[in-house]
Amino acid sequence: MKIGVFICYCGENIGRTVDCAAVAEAAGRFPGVVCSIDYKYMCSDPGQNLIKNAIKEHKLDAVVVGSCSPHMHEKTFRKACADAGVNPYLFDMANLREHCSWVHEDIVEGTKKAIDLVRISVERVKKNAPLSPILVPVTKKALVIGGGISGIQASLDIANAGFDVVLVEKEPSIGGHMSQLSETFPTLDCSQCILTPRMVEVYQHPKIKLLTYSEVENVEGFIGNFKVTIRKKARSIDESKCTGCGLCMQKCPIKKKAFNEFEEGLAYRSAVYVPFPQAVPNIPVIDRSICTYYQTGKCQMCVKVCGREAIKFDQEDTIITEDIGAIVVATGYKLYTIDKKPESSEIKGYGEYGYGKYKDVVDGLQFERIASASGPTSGEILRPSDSKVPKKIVFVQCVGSRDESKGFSYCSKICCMYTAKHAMLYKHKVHDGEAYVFYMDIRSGGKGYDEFVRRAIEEDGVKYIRGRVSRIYEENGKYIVKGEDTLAGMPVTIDADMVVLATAMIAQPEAVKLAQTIGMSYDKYGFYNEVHPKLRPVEVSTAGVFLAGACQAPKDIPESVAMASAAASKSLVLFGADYLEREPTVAKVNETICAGCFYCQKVCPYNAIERKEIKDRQGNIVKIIAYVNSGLCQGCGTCNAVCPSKSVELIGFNDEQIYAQINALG
Amino acid sequence: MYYFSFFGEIDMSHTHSEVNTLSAKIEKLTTQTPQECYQCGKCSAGCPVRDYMDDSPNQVVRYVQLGFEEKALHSKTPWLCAGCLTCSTRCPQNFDLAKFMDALREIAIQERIKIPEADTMEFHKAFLNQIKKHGKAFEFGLVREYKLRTMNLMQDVDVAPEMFIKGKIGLIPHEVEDKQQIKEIFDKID
Amino acid sequence: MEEKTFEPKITAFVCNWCTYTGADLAGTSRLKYKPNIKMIRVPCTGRIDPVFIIKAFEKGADGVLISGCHPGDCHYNTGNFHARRRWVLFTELLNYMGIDSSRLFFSWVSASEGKKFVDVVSNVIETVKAKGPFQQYQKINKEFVLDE
Amino acid sequence: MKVGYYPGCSLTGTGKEYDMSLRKVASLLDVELEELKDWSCCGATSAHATNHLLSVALPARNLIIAKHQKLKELAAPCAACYNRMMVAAHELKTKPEIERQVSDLMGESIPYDLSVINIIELFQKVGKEKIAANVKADLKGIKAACYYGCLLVRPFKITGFDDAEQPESMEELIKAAGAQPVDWNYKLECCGGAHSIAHMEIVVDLSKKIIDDAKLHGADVIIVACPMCHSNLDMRQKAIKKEYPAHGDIPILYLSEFIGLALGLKPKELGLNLHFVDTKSLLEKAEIKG
Amino acid sequence: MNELRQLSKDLLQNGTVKVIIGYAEGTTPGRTKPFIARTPEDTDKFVFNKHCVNNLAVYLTRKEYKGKGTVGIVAKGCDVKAIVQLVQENQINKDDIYIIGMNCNGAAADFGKDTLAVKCIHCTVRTPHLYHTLLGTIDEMPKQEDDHLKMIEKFDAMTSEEKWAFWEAEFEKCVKCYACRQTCPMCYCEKCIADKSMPRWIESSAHTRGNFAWNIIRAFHLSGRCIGCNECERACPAQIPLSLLNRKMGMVAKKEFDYTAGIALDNPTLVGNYNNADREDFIK
Repeated sequence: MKIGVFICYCGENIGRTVDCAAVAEAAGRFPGVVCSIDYKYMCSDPGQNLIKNAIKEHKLDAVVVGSCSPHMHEKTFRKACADAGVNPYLFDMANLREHCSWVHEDIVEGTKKAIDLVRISVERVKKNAPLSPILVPVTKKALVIGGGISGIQASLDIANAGFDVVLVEKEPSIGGHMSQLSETFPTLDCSQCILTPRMVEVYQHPKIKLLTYSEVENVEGFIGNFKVTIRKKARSIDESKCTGCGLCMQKCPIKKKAFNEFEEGLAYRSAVYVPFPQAVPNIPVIDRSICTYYQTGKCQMCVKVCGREAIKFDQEDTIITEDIGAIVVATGYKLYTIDKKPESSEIKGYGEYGYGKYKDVVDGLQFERIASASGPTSGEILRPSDSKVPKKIVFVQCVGSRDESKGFSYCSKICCMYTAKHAMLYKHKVHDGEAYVFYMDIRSGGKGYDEFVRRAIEEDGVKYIRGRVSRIYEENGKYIVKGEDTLAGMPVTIDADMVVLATAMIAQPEAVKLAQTIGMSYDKYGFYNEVHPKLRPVEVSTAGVFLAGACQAPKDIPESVAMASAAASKSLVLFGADYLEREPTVAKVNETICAGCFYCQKVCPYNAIERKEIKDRQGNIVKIIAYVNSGLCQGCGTCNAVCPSKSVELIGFNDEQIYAQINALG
Repeated sequence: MYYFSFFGEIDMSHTHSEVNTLSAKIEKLTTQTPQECYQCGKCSAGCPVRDYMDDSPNQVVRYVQLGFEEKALHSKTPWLCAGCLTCSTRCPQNFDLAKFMDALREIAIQERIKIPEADTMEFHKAFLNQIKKHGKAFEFGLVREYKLRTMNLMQDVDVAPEMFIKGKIGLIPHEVEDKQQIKEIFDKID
Repeated sequence: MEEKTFEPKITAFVCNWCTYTGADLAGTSRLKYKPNIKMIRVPCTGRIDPVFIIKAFEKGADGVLISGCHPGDCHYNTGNFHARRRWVLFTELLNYMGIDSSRLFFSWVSASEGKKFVDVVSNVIETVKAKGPFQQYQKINKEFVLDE
Repeated sequence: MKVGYYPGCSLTGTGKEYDMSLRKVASLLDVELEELKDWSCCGATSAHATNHLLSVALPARNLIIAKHQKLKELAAPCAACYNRMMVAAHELKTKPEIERQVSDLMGESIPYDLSVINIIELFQKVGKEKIAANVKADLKGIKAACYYGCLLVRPFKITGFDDAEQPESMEELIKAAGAQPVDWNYKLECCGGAHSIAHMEIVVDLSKKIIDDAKLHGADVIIVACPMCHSNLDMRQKAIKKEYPAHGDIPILYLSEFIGLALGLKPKELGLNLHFVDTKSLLEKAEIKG
Repeated sequence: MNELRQLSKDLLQNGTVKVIIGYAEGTTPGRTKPFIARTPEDTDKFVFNKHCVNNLAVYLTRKEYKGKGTVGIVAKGCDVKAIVQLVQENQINKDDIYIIGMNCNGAAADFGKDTLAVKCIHCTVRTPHLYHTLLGTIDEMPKQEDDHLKMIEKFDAMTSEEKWAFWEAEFEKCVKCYACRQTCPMCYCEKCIADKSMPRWIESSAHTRGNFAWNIIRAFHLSGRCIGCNECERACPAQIPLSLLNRKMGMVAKKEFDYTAGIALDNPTLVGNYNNADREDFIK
């Protein structure tokens, strides 16, 4: 093997404490080295040409450059080698700057070490093998999980770029939490008015395949090549026939058996139902747990009234599999509830606020419904218990949020804003009413946000009290709210007609399950972890999966939408190429000696190790051995280390290469 | 800032920067740092004796956080704390305020600070004295000693006689046999 | 060789993402340490096999340093956790064999801890220097060379 | 069933009817109460208010006695004693430093396997069914407000008893005794406890609030499980009347007394005559002959 | 013994198993040897007594049986541990074996000796913890001091120089015959790292340095996997006290990770799993 060594002075940087000429001279005498050159700036064009010419002139098979850290210029020199016809992986770099000249003072010592470092690289490169980047094909179809505003935005962006999208939503309709909101801060425009068009656009988009009332069951494969299994739950309605006329719902005799989820339990719904009038798709679902037919086999009222014979009692769940290139996870959030929880649950309730036993102590989303024109009170502010107009209303912020004792130390970020909005809406609708807000800090960063809060205080006369509420209890039909004004330094007791708790945004209960199916990491609260909090905020540790919206952390609508578009564009970047190039430093199994103990599989962080059956001629299994899916392998080499017989080796960092390096030190 | 209004602005020259601050002492006694408190006031909001205190409980913590040690040690609040633990139970930061108050009192006594709530202190003294003497709280002796200490001689004259009649307060103390051990416990700890 | 002139040979196995980068930072911030240490870069501490360490001793290292990402920071999520567990076993084994495991050093040094890297390295060098050459191994090394 | 018994100072004085009634009821429900030999005061509020080490050492002495008597469970009917014992035991378990100091002081180690139980837990061990089975008197018409005070459920992290904010266990027992518990708001509010002597005015105010809320919710009687609460609520009604002439009395019964009535014991046997507030109103409503 | 023969006969007759691995009378009367019964007749040769010390599990991974139909095996508790570990490491399919569990009253340290084998002194599975059929009875087992454990404790107390001196002397005797590897049920690698030449991590020549490397790596590869049958030590012609090493590593696994090898099928392996709380006081 003909090796060329190139020693860089990096101007003074290496030259000062390392005698580069001497190093080059010594390297020239290493076995296998046919040319050894020193030069002022190897990374400069003339420097690179020097390497290229030497390669041609000496017919070099491999190149070692002694200069800066490989994190600095490895790519540069690899390219130079490739340009001159040497495989870029037959190249190694000795770090003479960061690890030598800059950290040592004595030139004699420095030079000695530099020579050693170059020797190590030379010995290593002898064991290097020519490699070429792994090419993996890309399926240009995206899966979007979650049909809230984030999922809708991501789907539309990807679809409008001309790529197929499969949008999976577990509820019967898309729209998510945004569809429940009354008006949105800081502009106070009606939530549904801006959302519904988007929902319809999704429904009608030729590139979007919408799967509602469906859940992702399994995800296999890797970036560009996922295989996704989706369960489409039985609606008991033939979607192709249903016109959404709604007759079945009107005639359904079961009216008060189940709370309406969309109305946050403030109203009932029938056994056959669409979650809300603007639902997309506008096709009902039969709730088998309460439908008389499924209980007793009788009734069938809906069948009788449906002119299209769309009711299908015997309908079953269907399993759909899709080939997917990129996945956008937009599963959103859930609202913390103050109810007492069974021992098993992690979440502690708020006993001091009555564990939710008081009807007129409601949470943020319930108040959104009460304030919403399409809500159970058609927008009139009435308290649930007796439908009276509350003359005195108290809003309590940070319920659950920033409450370590309840298990959530983080700030839910949006409550300050929506509470200000709630108080404002209340004052706009109940002019003679008093509104009090208990807060700890007002966090209203954002365009026009703080102005909004000031408006609530200055123009609408909402009284803000800095302090937490210690207790809420009922006395003579009033709700006694005991708080403290820490600014005035005195206790405050309010006899309210109604209390609204700004409860924390928490992760979806199934968040962890999904994370495990896809292979995402999540924090202790169940929110998904991005790869890098600053520079890679929408990517997760599994390549090809992107995050959008509140499943990553509490977020408001604009943030969620922005993040969704970011996730979409990340997916589009992926779809931009037909093939993915991946570093060839991946593990490889030596099938003849693998004994199939599968310790490698146990330690692999990427489930990249699969099982492969070795059969004899008769076709019966001789042994089962490990097989590395190079698409998934990220090249950590942990498998290599645990393999007792070294039957699996990490290309680029295999035992021979490392042995050579250790040896070179002796 | 509001809670120093009665003597104008906050003058940080009052504060201590050395390691052995009141905050540090309290942390040592309670194994929780007063800095954990984020001043939400939930403790004060729920405090049953809040109305009788001069500073609200969270203000006392604030003094300690900022190093206004004199104010903290001379506040009546710790001495009026009934130790009902409502605050500790509800604190969102899991900060045990009752423990904090205990520590504050303990330090005040150690450092021979003039106790702002003399009566309470006298009661505690009298009570512990009874235990030290008899090993059990001897209510008659307790009341008698307390009255002598505080000179509130007329207190409870209305209920006292009935108590004797009902035999609820005996004139002879119930006593522990092994008084020596009790005495040792006290002596060793003092 | 006498103690005073003795300069220990330290071989280090460091992970590419944290400690190697941390060492780069030590360089860019021009911190100083003694040149006795030579580093071999591996992708992850999970890649490090005890045979590396034994071989390093066989090749005359007086001390070995192993360093990678802090728990939780691993670029490959779990590599360092698996490594850590194996190290517990391995150090116990070495002790039991009478191979002075205090010549074997472990540390977590992140990409931002240039200073810590220097402290760790200097400490390793000083400790081993104080211990003197790894006689036990050098003895069997010598014998081996003679026999071959 | 045999259980260790730590009466505590108050039950030998102001709270003697608590002791009487508990012993009677216990024997009816065949529970054998083995009293600690030569027990001493737990230190109550005063110790922990002024000296942490003392507040652990005093209960420790009794825990050790329990160890000598080979007791596995120790019932402390006084909520304050129960609380101090629980806290002390917890401190000893979790703080080696304290553990060392105290065991040096005592010259022997403190038992770990001993569990301190309050009166509610004691009755729970007997079992609601068993109580219900032995009910003689008909208390159906009686509305009772169960008052837990501060020290039964707090500090919840240590006692881990019932629920920190909405306890129900005493109500369960009252139901078992055949009466109807009322849903009220002050079952956990403090009565001023240790301030009874030094700050009577505080106790008067707090006790009034509690009593008023109980009345507001139609209670005929307030059930307590702590002699301090009892003396504050019972003895101090005199003082309350002085402050607020409109105040009307309401009987305050110990849980053991109330269950005793249900089990058909005579009011005198239970020491109801030792109360400051006359219990007649209650007895008449329950049609129990004095 | 008859019940064993009868059962084995039935199993072979009704085709439950293809072969049964067991013990038969050795050449010297009283001694026993591993014996493979292929026909019902063969089973008359089966014996089981205190000399059945061998761990027959080692045969289960042999080519001639692996994946060639169900194999019956006569197994003491200690052997079952090996079987469990092998199942966990995917070497045998638990449905392909039929375990004839033998209640065990301890095996003799050596032929002619009455002393118990080391593994029996601290045995916790005298009644196998996994079996298809259980035979034999549990009788009183002679009490015997665990001197082996004392040795380990004594050894722990030594200075590293003393330890080194000890092992150096021991390993000098090693002739790299690999009998330890041969008899070890856990050494099933198709190519042992010691036989690899590219790179040669472990010097092949029987020399102290290579011997050290070999024994360290073997002990390391076995830590958390060795089930303590001590076959390696029995097989070692140089009488190197390998049990000292392996048992110690077993104790380490127990102390550090509360782990015991071969105890339960669903027990995650020691290496190949981790716990966030694993010790790291030795990491700076």
